[in-house]
Amino acid sequence: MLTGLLIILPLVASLLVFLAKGSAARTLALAASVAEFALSLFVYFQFKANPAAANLALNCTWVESMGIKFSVGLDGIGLLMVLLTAFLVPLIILSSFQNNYEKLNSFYGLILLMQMALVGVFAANDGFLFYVFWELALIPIYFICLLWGGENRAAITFKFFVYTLFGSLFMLIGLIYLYNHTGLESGIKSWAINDLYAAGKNLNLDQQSAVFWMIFLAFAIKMPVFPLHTWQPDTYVTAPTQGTMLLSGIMLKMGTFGVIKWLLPVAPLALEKWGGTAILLSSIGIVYASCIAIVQKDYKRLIAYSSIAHVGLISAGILSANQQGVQGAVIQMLSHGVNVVGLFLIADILLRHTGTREIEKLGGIRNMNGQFAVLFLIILLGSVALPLTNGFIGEFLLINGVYQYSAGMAAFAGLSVILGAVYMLRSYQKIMLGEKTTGGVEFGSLAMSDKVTLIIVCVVIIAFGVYPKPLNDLAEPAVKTLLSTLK
Amino acid sequence: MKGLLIVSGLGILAMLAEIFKFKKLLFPLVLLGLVGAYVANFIEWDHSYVIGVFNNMIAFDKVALAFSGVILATAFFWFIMANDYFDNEKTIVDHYSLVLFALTGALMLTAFKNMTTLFLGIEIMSIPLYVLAASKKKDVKSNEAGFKYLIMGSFASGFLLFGIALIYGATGSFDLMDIRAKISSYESGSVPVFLNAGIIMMLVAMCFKVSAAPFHFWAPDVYQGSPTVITALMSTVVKTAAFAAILRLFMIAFGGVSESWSMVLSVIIALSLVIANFSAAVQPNVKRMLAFSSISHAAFMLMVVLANIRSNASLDALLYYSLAYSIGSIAAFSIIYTVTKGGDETFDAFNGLGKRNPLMAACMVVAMLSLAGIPITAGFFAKYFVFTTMIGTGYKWLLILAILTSAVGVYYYFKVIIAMFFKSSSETETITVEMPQKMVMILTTILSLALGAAPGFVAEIFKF
Amino acid sequence: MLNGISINYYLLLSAVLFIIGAVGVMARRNSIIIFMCIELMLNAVNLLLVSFSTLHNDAKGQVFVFFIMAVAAAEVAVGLAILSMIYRNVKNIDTDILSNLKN
Amino acid sequence: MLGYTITQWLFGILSFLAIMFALMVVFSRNPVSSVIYLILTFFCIAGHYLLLNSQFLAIVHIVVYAGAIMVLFLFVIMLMNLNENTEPQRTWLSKIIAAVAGGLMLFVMVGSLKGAGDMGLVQYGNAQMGLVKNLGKVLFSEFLFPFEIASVLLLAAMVGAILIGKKEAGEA
Amino acid sequence: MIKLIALVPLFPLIGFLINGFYGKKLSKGLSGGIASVSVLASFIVAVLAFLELHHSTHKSHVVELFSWINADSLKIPFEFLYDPLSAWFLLIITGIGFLIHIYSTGYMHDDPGFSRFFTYLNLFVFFMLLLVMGNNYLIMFVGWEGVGLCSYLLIGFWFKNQSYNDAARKAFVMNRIGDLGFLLGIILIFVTYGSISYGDVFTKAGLNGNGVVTTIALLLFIGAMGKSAQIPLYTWLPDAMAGPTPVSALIHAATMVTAGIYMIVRSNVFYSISEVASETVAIVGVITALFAATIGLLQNDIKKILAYSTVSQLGLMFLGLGVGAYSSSVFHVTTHAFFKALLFLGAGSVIHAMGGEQDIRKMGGLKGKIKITYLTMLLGTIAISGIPPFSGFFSKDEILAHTYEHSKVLWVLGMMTSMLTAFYMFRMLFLTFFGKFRGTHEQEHHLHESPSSMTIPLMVLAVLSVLGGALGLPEFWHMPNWMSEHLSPIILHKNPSTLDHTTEWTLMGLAVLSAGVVIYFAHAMFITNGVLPMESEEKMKPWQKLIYNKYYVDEFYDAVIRKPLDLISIAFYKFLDLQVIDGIVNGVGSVVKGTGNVVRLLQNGNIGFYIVSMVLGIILILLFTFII
Repeated sequence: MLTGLLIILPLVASLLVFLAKGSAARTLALAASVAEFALSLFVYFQFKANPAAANLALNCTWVESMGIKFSVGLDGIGLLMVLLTAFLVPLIILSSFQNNYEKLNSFYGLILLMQMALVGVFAANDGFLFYVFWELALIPIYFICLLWGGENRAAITFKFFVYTLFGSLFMLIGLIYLYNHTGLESGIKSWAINDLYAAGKNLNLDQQSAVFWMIFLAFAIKMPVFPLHTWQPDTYVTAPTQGTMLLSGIMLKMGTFGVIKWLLPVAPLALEKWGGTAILLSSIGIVYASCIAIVQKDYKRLIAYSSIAHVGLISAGILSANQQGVQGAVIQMLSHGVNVVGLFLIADILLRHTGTREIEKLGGIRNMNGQFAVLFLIILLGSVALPLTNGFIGEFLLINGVYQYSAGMAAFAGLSVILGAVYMLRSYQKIMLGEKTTGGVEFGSLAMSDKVTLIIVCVVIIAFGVYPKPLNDLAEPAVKTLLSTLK
Repeated sequence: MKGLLIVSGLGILAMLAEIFKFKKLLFPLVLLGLVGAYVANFIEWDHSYVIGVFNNMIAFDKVALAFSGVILATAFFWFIMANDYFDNEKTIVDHYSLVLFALTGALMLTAFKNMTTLFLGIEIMSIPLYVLAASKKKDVKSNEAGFKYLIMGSFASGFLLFGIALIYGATGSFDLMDIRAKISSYESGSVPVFLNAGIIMMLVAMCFKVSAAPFHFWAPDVYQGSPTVITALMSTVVKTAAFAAILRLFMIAFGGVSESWSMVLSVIIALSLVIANFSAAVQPNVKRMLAFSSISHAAFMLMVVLANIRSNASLDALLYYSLAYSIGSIAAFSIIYTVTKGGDETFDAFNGLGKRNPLMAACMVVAMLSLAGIPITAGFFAKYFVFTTMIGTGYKWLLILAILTSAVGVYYYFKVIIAMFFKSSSETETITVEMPQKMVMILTTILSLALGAAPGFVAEIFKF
Repeated sequence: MLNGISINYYLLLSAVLFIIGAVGVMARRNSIIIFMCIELMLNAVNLLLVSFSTLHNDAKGQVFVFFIMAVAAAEVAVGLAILSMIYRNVKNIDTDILSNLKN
Repeated sequence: MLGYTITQWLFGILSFLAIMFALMVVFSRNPVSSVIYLILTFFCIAGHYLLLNSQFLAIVHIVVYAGAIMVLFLFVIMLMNLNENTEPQRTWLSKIIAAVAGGLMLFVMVGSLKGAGDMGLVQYGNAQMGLVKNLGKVLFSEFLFPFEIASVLLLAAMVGAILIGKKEAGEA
Repeated sequence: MIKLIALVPLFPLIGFLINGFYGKKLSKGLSGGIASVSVLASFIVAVLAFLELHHSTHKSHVVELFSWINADSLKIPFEFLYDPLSAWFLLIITGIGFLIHIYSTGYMHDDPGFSRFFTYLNLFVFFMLLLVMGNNYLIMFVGWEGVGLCSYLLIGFWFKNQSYNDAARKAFVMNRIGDLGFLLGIILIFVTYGSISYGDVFTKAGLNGNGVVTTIALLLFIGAMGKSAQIPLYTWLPDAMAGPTPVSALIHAATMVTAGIYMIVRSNVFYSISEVASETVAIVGVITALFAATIGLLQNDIKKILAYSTVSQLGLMFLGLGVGAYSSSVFHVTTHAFFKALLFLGAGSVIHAMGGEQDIRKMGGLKGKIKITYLTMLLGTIAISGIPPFSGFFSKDEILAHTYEHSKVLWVLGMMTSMLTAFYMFRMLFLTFFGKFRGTHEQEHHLHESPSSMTIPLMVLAVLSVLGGALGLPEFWHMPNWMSEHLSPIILHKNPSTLDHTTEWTLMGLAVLSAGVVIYFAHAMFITNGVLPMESEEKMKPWQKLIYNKYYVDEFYDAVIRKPLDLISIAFYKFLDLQVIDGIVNGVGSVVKGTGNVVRLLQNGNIGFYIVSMVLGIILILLFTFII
């Protein structure tokens, strides 16, 4: 029930926002998203008090004849993802206060629509519903990028759209294939997630492998995993900052979340056979992207590549399919979501205050605004996974998980620890430190909304770095049950 | 049956309007008649004859009624959309009656039980369309379209007839049931070769009617040359009817010997998918683009025929697909019709439509999404059904090809969207839409969303 | 009592006529000739039908021929009307001229 | 004679002529002569009909085609006075292509139609079958519906022709 | 007090927060005061706790704060371990830390970033305490990287100077390399023993055979290399002198760099099990010691000299660890903390006096001008050169003695190192304080003794480095070696010296003798003959050039690692990513368009052609269905 509310609320809100005029839309959107966050918190406490009692699930028939149900519900992982979404969207909206876009109402309406779809993806317990939300999430972001994006956006966003759609069509085939194998004894086919799990387990190795790759393709493109990543940097750079935040902060998690909930349990045999390959790809992606990030000129692009590296580690951890790996992945998904939003906001602030994101052109900003420098530094440390920042918990667990799969792979993936430090510090030094003031431009002080956003991000980074227990308490049992289904 | 009679009656009524001077009333009368026909369908639904009437010449069983329902619904919208195409005092009556006669033919194609009725149905549907395609008399393009359609159409019917003749030779009958019985009575091996030859030739002819490659060449030219509304009619009503016919023909008559034609069909589908999508991707002209897209949709529907013709699932799939596709196209064409009144039919005609008329742009977006098959529009479920029917069969390669090409398909549908929202146009004044078109746009848009939201009903339709 | 002729010869004959018609359609540029060739094809079919109907000793085949004739007549009427209209517009009925719709 | 029966002789001759004239239709430069040749072809075909004991059909055939349709053609040709060899010819290449295509088609058709032998011979036994009485029975009992609906077809054709033919407002 | 041991890191944290948030608004005195007091407070707590521990029989106490990471079998509580080792390090860190805070209030007085400096300093102390107090490897790792961060911040304290920033970044990245090894080690420990808390691990250590233990030990040692600047990861430390001198004293001499030693002592179990590992440690240690010492010979930057001597001393400590003399190494850590901190602070005071000049070629004859500094530094130098009864003598001698009984070769190398040490240290001393002044005039006028806030810590440290030896008097003197007794609870395989007294005496004698000779030689060279370091490289002999340029190691790394990395990255980006992979993706698109444009041409509008192609289609179909 509550989950249903979580999905409905943004939908209704978005419709209202579409109707609203001018900056009223902005405030309305902020209010709605905050309300959503409050609701999600309420759900969280319900869940915490007693997972069983909390009435989260919602089951209504949608297409009886095809066994499609509108069934949503939350386990620990899903709840975490929903919390992330509900937490980030207000920040994202807040972060947009300084950009003066046209057609505010459609902008925020689309963002809220997106939120609806995202929550749906994280909550869906019905394969078909999952796919529908999955595709649904694509459309608002496409328009956000198309309408408010940077130069050459038409081609780039289109590439992004087709690329992802292409992948998800294969996922659809995979899911339908599973669906066709459901209800062997009962004779009644169904899209219910558990039935799909069961169907998947009954397949032989070859069938499972086929399903595995078809579904993994979609997720791999979404994340993205090397070598399917080339749409990502361009899209991130071209999209409006808020779009980038949505893409990298939340949408990217759809892929990883999908692997956890919709791939691991359906193809255990295939995972044993092909998991290594997938992990290898992910690990290659880590080092590859990190290396590329070192030589980036545009700071936003640098972050984009670093995000590829991070997500590579996450997917490697998930595919190693052990408690530490998967749980680490979940934690890291949250941390990465928060940090990357912070980083992109910083990129946006740089652009707004100095008119450029070119690392070479910037410099000496520390002299002009120490506060900004400190906040920047904290977020940066979070993303290089310094202990006592949220980034570290996840990264440690992840490398731990990968290590249990293969020590060599872990060592290889671990290189990101070093390379991450290299490119992050290098860029920080070039942008913030040194004597040179940015082309004589006075950087000035931060706008209130930016400041608030950054501070919130920093607080979260440190708070969950020091005391990640709440997250772990949610993730641990959920992951454990999930992995137990693999056996 | 009553539906058929009512529609043909309407055609004649339209001609009487010339004499008794009630042309003004014609429009409402026709709509009323269509509704009446629809109602008649519903009445017949429960006690629908499975065995045909007139010595089993024609039988309005559930399948027939369902498809004729689709056709009538589409026609209903079409008339509203095309109402100002019938403004010319001198020709209004002829246009009405011709369209109605074409409809009659279409309805026959959903219900025939005999080669004779099949043949007559096709011709009754086609001949008025030849004329209508050419009905912009001063416009050479329109003339050419009509001419091409005529020549190639009759050439194709030549093959159709040859096929019929061969089958008659092999089975000694024109009745689908008899043919089926006769075919099944042959023990394998002793089947006269020219039976298969006949089947193939009929297949070819029907593929021509639904414009599947390599028999698709007429479609783009004719679609482009004809008046937009007529193009709409062709790409919706005619296609649906043709598919109903194929379904019927191959389900009833040749279902038994599918191995003799499935291979050919798979090749034809593959060709259509590739050629259609690839050439659509580079079309500057919207109508031509939609022509190619209709070819690719035809390929999708043929996949159902290929997958498993005898099952309910494929009936559902085909029915739903034709419904979704017709509604999508009607929406698209009604918008194109309004936008291209200026004459420019390239994508640039849509530039800045997002600003100039947001409502219309929104409807177009939905229509395009539906044609591209993106959730939760009707088009998505249409594709979904096709996939479900295909996935069990041995034609995995075809499935993969379909996915790849439909990814290409997204490209040209989104070209429209990009043009509407991304490109800015020279003129900025808002485009005004007449009430009827606006109604059609909104209704069809809502419908394609609604169908997408509740696709369950189709499975409920056929339970026998 | 005359002895009959194998159906294969009729098949062959009508096939040949049919194909001659088809070749005509392909080879000529004059729309009217093309039309006539189509008529020729239809007649080939008629011949085939009649021979089959005699073979099966069953009148349906011949009846079907009537319908084909009717259709043929109708097509010709419409076709020639369109042609004359085109002629009025472009003073020509050469198919190669009538190829503005392309690509 | 030469071991062939009259029928076979007739069949042979008629077929030969039919094909000859058909070819002439295709190859003759002058449209008018094409028309004439086509009419001759139709006569041959009518002959075949007679041979096949479908006398009525043969008559109707002559009346409809030779009498109506071809006259119509002739009319139009005169109207456009294409009565000379002005028709621009296709390039040899395309002609050859057409010929080759035709040849291939013949080949495949024959290939696909072979093995019909077991259908037996065409027996000219029943002389009644092709009579009006007989056909009428079949036409008005079994084929009643198509017969009726054919009227719609003709009506449509008529209306169409009129629509195309009639002068628009403001037309000279 | 032990129950409240958590207070020790808490105070600096509070200091850090206050300074961090309000530092700008506070007056310099106040913010400096808060910082120092916070460290003093934790020092006092540490002392009290130490006494308590000393008298209690129960030697190790665990204080759990909260459960930190929980992932199924992996349970990592956030808890502190208070046992002799950590207790001792607490004392060093807080004690020296306090002194250096005091010193800094004077040294940094005129710096605009005054409060920022103390913020970092407090943060550092906090992390350092975390490092030594954690009860499991991950908390050690937290402190480990934390101090790395602080060192980054403090080296780059004067952030306007990009070369300083480069040094800072270099330090951080090099540490990261080590940290990766450390991290993998920790994970391997978890995978092997199912826990990373010291107690559980050490009790199970022997069970899983030597192979894995060796791996673990080596991985951990990689971490130590990074942090404690051993070959091959030592080059960051000399560059780290870019930071303010107190930083060099506290972080890069006394505390942080000894974290590696702490870690290995903490995990002495592994090393005493695995021969290979301990051998590696010993060898790396001694090589580093000698290598750095040689470089020290020809350096002219007073801080660089000290830096290299630090590296070499650390090498010596690792040698000690390698040969199993854990307590001796800790002992040396302690004494080294005293005299090296002293020396750095002294150097700082010299630099302060010289107005920022660091090149000893510009100094000379200062002993008259800045007496206290001179005297204290003299004591420090004697201590480090190993002249009895100064502290350095005892600790170094202990290590060398153990080395001797372990392997003669290593011992010889060790001896050479200590001789070299004595030489370059006295070289520095002589060149700085003796002879005549070689600086500019205004520098000469400007010369003055540092304020008491700086001199007092110097004096305290001087006293400590003189008397520090008392902590570990040799056994064979039949005096209590307090240090080894104190640490005995945590050292699992002790190896008491088995040498007979005569050998002990001879070794000791040799050490003293050699030191004496070297010092005399140095005196003869720099005082009597007044040799001065050469101004330019041209006149140097090749070997001098080689040493003077630190064996070109930095250049080597640059050529072998940094440049290739950049090149590879550019290749990846420019070629692989943009050309190949993205090229393929876009290629698909253009292929579609290309094919489309070709296919389009079929639609040439000519009926004849259409019909032909239709017919051809039919022909093919019939052909494939019936003929073939």
